[in-house]
Amino acid sequence: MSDRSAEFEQTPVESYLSKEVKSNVLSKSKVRRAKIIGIVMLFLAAVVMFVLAPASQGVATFGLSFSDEKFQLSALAIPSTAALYVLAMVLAFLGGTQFLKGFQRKSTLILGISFVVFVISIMIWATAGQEFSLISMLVSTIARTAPIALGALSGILCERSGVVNIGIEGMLLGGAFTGVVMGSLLGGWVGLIAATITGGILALLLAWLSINYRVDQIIIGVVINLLVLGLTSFLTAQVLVKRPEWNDAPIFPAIKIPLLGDIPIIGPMFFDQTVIVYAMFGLVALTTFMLFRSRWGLRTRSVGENPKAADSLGISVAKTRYLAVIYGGMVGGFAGAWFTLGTVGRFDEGMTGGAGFIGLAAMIFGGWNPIGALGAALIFGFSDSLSQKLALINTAIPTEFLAMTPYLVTIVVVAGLVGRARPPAADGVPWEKK
Amino acid sequence: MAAAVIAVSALALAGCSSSDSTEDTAAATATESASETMTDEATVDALPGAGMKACQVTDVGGVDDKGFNQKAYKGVTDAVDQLGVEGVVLESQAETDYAPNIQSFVDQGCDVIVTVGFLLGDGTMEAANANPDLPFTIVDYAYADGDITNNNVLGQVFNTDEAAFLAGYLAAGVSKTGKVGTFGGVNIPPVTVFMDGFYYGVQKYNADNGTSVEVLGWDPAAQSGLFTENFESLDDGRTFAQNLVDEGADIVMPVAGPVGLGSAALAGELGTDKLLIIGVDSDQYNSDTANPGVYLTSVLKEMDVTTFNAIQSVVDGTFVGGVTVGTLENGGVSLAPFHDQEGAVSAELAAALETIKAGIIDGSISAQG
Amino acid sequence: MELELRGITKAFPGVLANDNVSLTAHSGQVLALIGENGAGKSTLMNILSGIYRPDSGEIIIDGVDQKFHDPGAAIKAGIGMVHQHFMLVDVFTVAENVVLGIEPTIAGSILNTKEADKEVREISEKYGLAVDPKAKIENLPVGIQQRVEIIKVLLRGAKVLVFDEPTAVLTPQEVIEFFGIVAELKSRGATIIFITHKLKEAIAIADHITVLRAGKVVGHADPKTATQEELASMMVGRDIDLTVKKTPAKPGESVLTMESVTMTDDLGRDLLDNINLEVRAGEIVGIAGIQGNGQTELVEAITGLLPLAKGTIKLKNLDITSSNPRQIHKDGVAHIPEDRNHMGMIGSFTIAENLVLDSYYAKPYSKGIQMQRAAIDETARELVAAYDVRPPHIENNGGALSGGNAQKMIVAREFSRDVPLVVCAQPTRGIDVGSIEYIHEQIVKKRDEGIAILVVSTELDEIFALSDRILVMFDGKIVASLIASETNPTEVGLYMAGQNA
Amino acid sequence: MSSQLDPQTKQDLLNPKERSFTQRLATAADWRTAILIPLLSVITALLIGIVIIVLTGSSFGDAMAAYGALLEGSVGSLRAVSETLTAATPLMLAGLSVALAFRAGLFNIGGEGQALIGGMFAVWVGFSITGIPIFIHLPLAILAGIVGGAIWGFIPGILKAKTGAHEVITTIMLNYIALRLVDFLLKTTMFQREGRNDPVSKNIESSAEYPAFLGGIDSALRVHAGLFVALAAAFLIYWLLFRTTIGFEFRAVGANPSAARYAGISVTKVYVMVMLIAGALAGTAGAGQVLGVLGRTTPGFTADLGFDGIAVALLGRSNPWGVVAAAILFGGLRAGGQQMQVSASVGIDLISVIQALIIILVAAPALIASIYRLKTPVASTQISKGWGS
Repeated sequence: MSDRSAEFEQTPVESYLSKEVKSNVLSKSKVRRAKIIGIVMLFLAAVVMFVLAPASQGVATFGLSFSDEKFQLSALAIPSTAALYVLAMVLAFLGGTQFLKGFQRKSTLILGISFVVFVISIMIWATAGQEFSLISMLVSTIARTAPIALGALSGILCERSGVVNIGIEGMLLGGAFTGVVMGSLLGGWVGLIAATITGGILALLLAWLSINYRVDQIIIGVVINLLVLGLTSFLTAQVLVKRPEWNDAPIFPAIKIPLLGDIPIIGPMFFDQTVIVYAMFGLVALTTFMLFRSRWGLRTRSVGENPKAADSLGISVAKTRYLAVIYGGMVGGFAGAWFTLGTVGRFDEGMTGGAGFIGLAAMIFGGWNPIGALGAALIFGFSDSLSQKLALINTAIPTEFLAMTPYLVTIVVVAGLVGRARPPAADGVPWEKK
Repeated sequence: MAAAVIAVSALALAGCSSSDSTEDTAAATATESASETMTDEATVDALPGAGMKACQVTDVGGVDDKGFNQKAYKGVTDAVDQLGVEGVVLESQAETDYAPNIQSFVDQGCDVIVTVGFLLGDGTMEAANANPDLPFTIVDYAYADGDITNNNVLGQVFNTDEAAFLAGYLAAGVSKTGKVGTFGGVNIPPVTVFMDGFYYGVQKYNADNGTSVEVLGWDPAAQSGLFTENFESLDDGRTFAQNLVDEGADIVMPVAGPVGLGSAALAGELGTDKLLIIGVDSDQYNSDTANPGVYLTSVLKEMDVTTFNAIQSVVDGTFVGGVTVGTLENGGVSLAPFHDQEGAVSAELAAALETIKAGIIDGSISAQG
Repeated sequence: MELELRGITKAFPGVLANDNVSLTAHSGQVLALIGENGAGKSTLMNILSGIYRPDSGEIIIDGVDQKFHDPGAAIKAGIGMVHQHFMLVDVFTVAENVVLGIEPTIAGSILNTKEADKEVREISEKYGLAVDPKAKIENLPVGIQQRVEIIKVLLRGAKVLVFDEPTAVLTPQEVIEFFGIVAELKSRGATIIFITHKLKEAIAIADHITVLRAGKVVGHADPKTATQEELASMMVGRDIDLTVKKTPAKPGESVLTMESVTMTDDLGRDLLDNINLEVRAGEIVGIAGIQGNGQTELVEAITGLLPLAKGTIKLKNLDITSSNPRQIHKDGVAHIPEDRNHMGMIGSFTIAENLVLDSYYAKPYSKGIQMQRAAIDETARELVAAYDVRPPHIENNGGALSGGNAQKMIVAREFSRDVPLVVCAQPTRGIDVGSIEYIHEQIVKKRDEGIAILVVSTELDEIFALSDRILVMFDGKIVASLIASETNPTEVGLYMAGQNA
Repeated sequence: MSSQLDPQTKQDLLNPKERSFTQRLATAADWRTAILIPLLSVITALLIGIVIIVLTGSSFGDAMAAYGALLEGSVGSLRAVSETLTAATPLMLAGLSVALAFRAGLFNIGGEGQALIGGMFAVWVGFSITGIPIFIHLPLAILAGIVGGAIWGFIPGILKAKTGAHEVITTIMLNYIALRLVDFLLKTTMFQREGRNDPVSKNIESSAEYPAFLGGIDSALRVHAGLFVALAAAFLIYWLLFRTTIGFEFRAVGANPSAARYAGISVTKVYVMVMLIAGALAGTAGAGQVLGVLGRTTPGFTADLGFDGIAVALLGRSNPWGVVAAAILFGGLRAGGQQMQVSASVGIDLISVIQALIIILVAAPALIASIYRLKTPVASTQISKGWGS
């Protein structure tokens, strides 16, 4: 049994399998997976119990309100050692149950919960005897989430129509660049529109080459990234350096929504943000609705799943893909504006720093679903913010390792937590019509 | 068709960049395009450096890094203006470029070669030893005895912590929240030396005044603190500053090149009653045209002056290798004026700063804690 | 509605797919269009449905010349196509698939799901095509999926319905049901074009038969008078014998034994449920069944591609239950996989490489890790000649072969090995009559050499042509074990539908 | 997928023409795809480069001067050729790494991290062992680079095999992790140079250096023996891919994983092996930079080598010899770009733009064919796969 089942469970589910088999992974491997998950959870419990708990003393204090808020919540003070032992027990209980009996279909959820418990343990351990502002971390999580979620959304729109977009990074950078130049010259709103258009133009390049010339979509994505990085660096050196006034755009300020903005915790997180962050939430909701409830969405998804079927019903595959890709590109360009107009008002070479790739990961992690991608982006935003806070309170972990957190989280999540997401069936397949 | 579309997107990216290329020489950054010759034809014969060539190799940060490359380059351009030398710069794209870039300057017959940063330490040493009669000067680097056979390299190092010490003292005195913060680009000595000085300056203020102002973001004992791990992401500059503000800091010193501009942008938005920024390297009141008002002061590291002096000594024929150390005493490092924030600094505090400065210069106060 | 095609010509690089084709179909009648694979039937229908544009020729509907620039135009003109491979989006619901392209909306853009469900229900009630509008396609059996396709075209007001090989995936009982649907459509005045290579069905259902060969119309026949043999020779261009000549089997020792073999999916459902079977040397055992009843899993269990939950599989006396595919291959199982293009060959590899696809690592094709080109090419040349693969250029890509020749290449590879057991899954699916004839002969020849052969086919004709014994699979179980000479298609068909279980 | 199209059509749809380089060269019609299209792509990209230079405010004369410098800096002198080859050497290896993975249907974006780790391994062996002769020390240091890269390639390979985690995501993340790890390691006593606080590693022993084989002519000729290692690697990968059972398995998995499984090939084992070898190649590239050019490591010393490798692999159409040619071209652009910076007022970032344009055009031969009115029917390259495989 061993030899064969080992081979099987490692192999991605292949398309040749008949439909009935497609969704099935055999139970033996499931059992083994359940055991492994159980062991992982028990390991986490052991870390908390034997490493973190003994090493902590004092009270960990987490601030829940900014000083200027209307309604103040008192800070959360947690006796670290006791709390850690309790959390270790919880982990051990969950892990033991998982190992012995398994949570079946809920085991992924339980594993997720275990990770959350573990992260909380780390936070308590690191903060023992000190304090930091939890609310600040949460607000920063939302801010850091925005470009990642928007980048992921850009990818989702393209890929739901069957066009792989790994040029998100380039679209972000391009949007950031034109956003700041036009923003400097003509004002923030014009900059925002220019950024959006830039993303659209880059997407047009992706659509044009992949649809009309059937160029490998991944190649075009790589090229868009290279091209935009090169062009923006070149133009920064050749033009912006000489004209610093072109690189000095107004910033969109945070707009506090009356009443809602005063709610403790929720208020500062969701109702005191810039227009770009609000737009991010709006676009996620809108895109979800459009994709799954509108005629446009049905057609776009049909083109991404089975372009032949769509074509046979008179839906133009090329036109549908063009539209979706350009819309996706515009979202990417808009997201790029966040880097300049949303935060600092100026451009610097390579300033997006890989956010597009993290967005790509969020897209896959979120199962090509806007809400899922937003959730994934929140995890990245959170791990990023958390690592910053931990660096600030001087944990024993070197900053380089703290800075790795988002990347490690991505790998763990993509490899372990979610299993395989199912991409649109025709994603990346060039459409050819005779 | 392809060309057309690509050109369109190129245009879009170029924004409004027209072919109008009149140089805005008044711009504070004063950076000309790479390798442009800056000899002023009219005065060429009048100045002592006419016919001589000063050449700079940057590290991977490039000449517009808003940090030491740019500052050193200002020394070169000053030499062009004041001494009449020809100034050339080469930007390095990768580690592998240093040696050939230096070599191509050697081949071009440069009279003095300026290199910048520890990354160029090895390359400069090799070139200097291969060309023992050619003067070199390297910013932010000093060689050990015996490294340079013919003593033809002038290392420029700076006791930045002395000026940062003053900045820390000042910040502690100005802070209303009793918390000040700092963060760095990467945890390396040219960065952390600022943070060290800043930290000890705050401690000094506490000792002198019986206060307990806290420093967030750097712990000199553990040599650990808050780092963006890059010198590019302006957004990090903003987020990190926000983070420090949320923890109660009202003055932040970012030591991360252009990343600090992100912090300044935040200060511009929050208002100077919430956040003041301390600039580094240059007087950022002058160079950050977007938010000049948010700078309490800047920790100046006069690499342009030392670089200019080195070039001048070559022009004069008085060049000597070795190490020049920029200190408060010789003006190599200093604290910039308070500019718009003059009002935030009380007369007593300003006076105390002068005393401290004198103390550092005469050695009675150590910037090393 | 009267449909007339006049002088339709369509060329692809290197192939004249349709050469001056003309035909006529009448309202309330069934026109059967028969021809071998590659005769140009599908090209013609793709032209009719607006997917391809003809190089020349006219499409005339009720006397009006039509030009279809896209499928939408054909649909508007009242032509509805039920493709052989369903044009359905697997992850969509029935209703979503049906209304795709003509979605009922609220405010012009928001899907009106209720309305869509209602439309589907109305059509399905009117024509007796029961389906659940909310079911997801990927969870439906093929017979129902076909109904969805029919509903799709009916909802679009199709007057001309084109069925491309509609019975290929259906059970005999489903075929009867399907014929009922066709009769219903006919009675409502629909014009029906029925593309098939199953002569029996054409004779049974059509009012008129048109025969295509090599892109041309080569004849017409009246189903009331025509015989299968006549049609077949018209189709192939020569006289052919539809029966496979074979002598009674002389079964020897037991070669393959499966005992209580069970395979489950992750939800614990049985894909294979307690399978017991035996194949002996020198006999052909046919596995009949509708696609998706466990045949794929059975074959992949034997060949080691899927793991078992329990049970044992033995090759002679060797337990191969937990061996990997490579080991089983070495132990002596040859396997013609059911899906040629996805599994049996690699299109971008040369014919020579494809001919050693599963034995490249063995002597004489490699020494150590170094492959031996000369030896491979030599074997390839021999096999190409011996199995009549055309064109016989071994350096060409396998993907450049026609379906029949590609299948011959695969047969050549698997039959050239000296093994005790051959597993043939759908050995002649989608290939031309000439190749079918040839491959059937080869299979019988192998049997006569004393090899044990397991044939899995959804084509009852093929099962009866080849098998000495017939096992019927339904829902992962073997529901009947019959002697071929003592049963008949009707009986087997009932088992296939699970009726006698 | 396979509806009843005519056989020819169906085959065309299902199986994009793909044959080996030698086979392609063998037929006259394919000469255009192999030589003419890339050539025209390069020319077109350079022409667009002129447009960009002029658009950003320089004169046409400046643009011409820049291209003159580009040519001079890449092939204008022995030194220029040496610089071109020095830059091409790591690109060959990084390109081979990506190309090999492409052949097996994997997209290795992780060359950067693999090169970083390989370089760190190599530098450690290079400085920590002393007093052994070059013919032992150098191979040992190269081997260390191979091992380091292989480890960093193994991680995404095993993750893909065991969990199905897509290699595009994991390799990108491992790049970032490697960068941070190098930052960290360079401050540990194990690596950091004695007596300095800068994040610079110790210098390697001269016995671990790739000999600069033209150093006798002029000490500034940096081209080093790593070039031969890269060429040998190209040969080895060519041999591996097209002459061995291992390569057969790699290509089978890349072209059709289902058929590969049917043929008894362990797809998961292939994934792991491919990533292992790809990592080793990238590791060799990083090691080569350390042993041949830098003599030490610093933060991010690989300078986007892994990403340039993707470009090189695409341009070289994933064929080992194509990769060598593409690497030399890009090496020339890089060396010439330096010269362009020295003697013309055009920023070196333009080179990246031109590189990107070349890849687009090479990948879209139909575009080039339509621009230049070529009659050859050309299929677009479909090297990589979507997320589905």
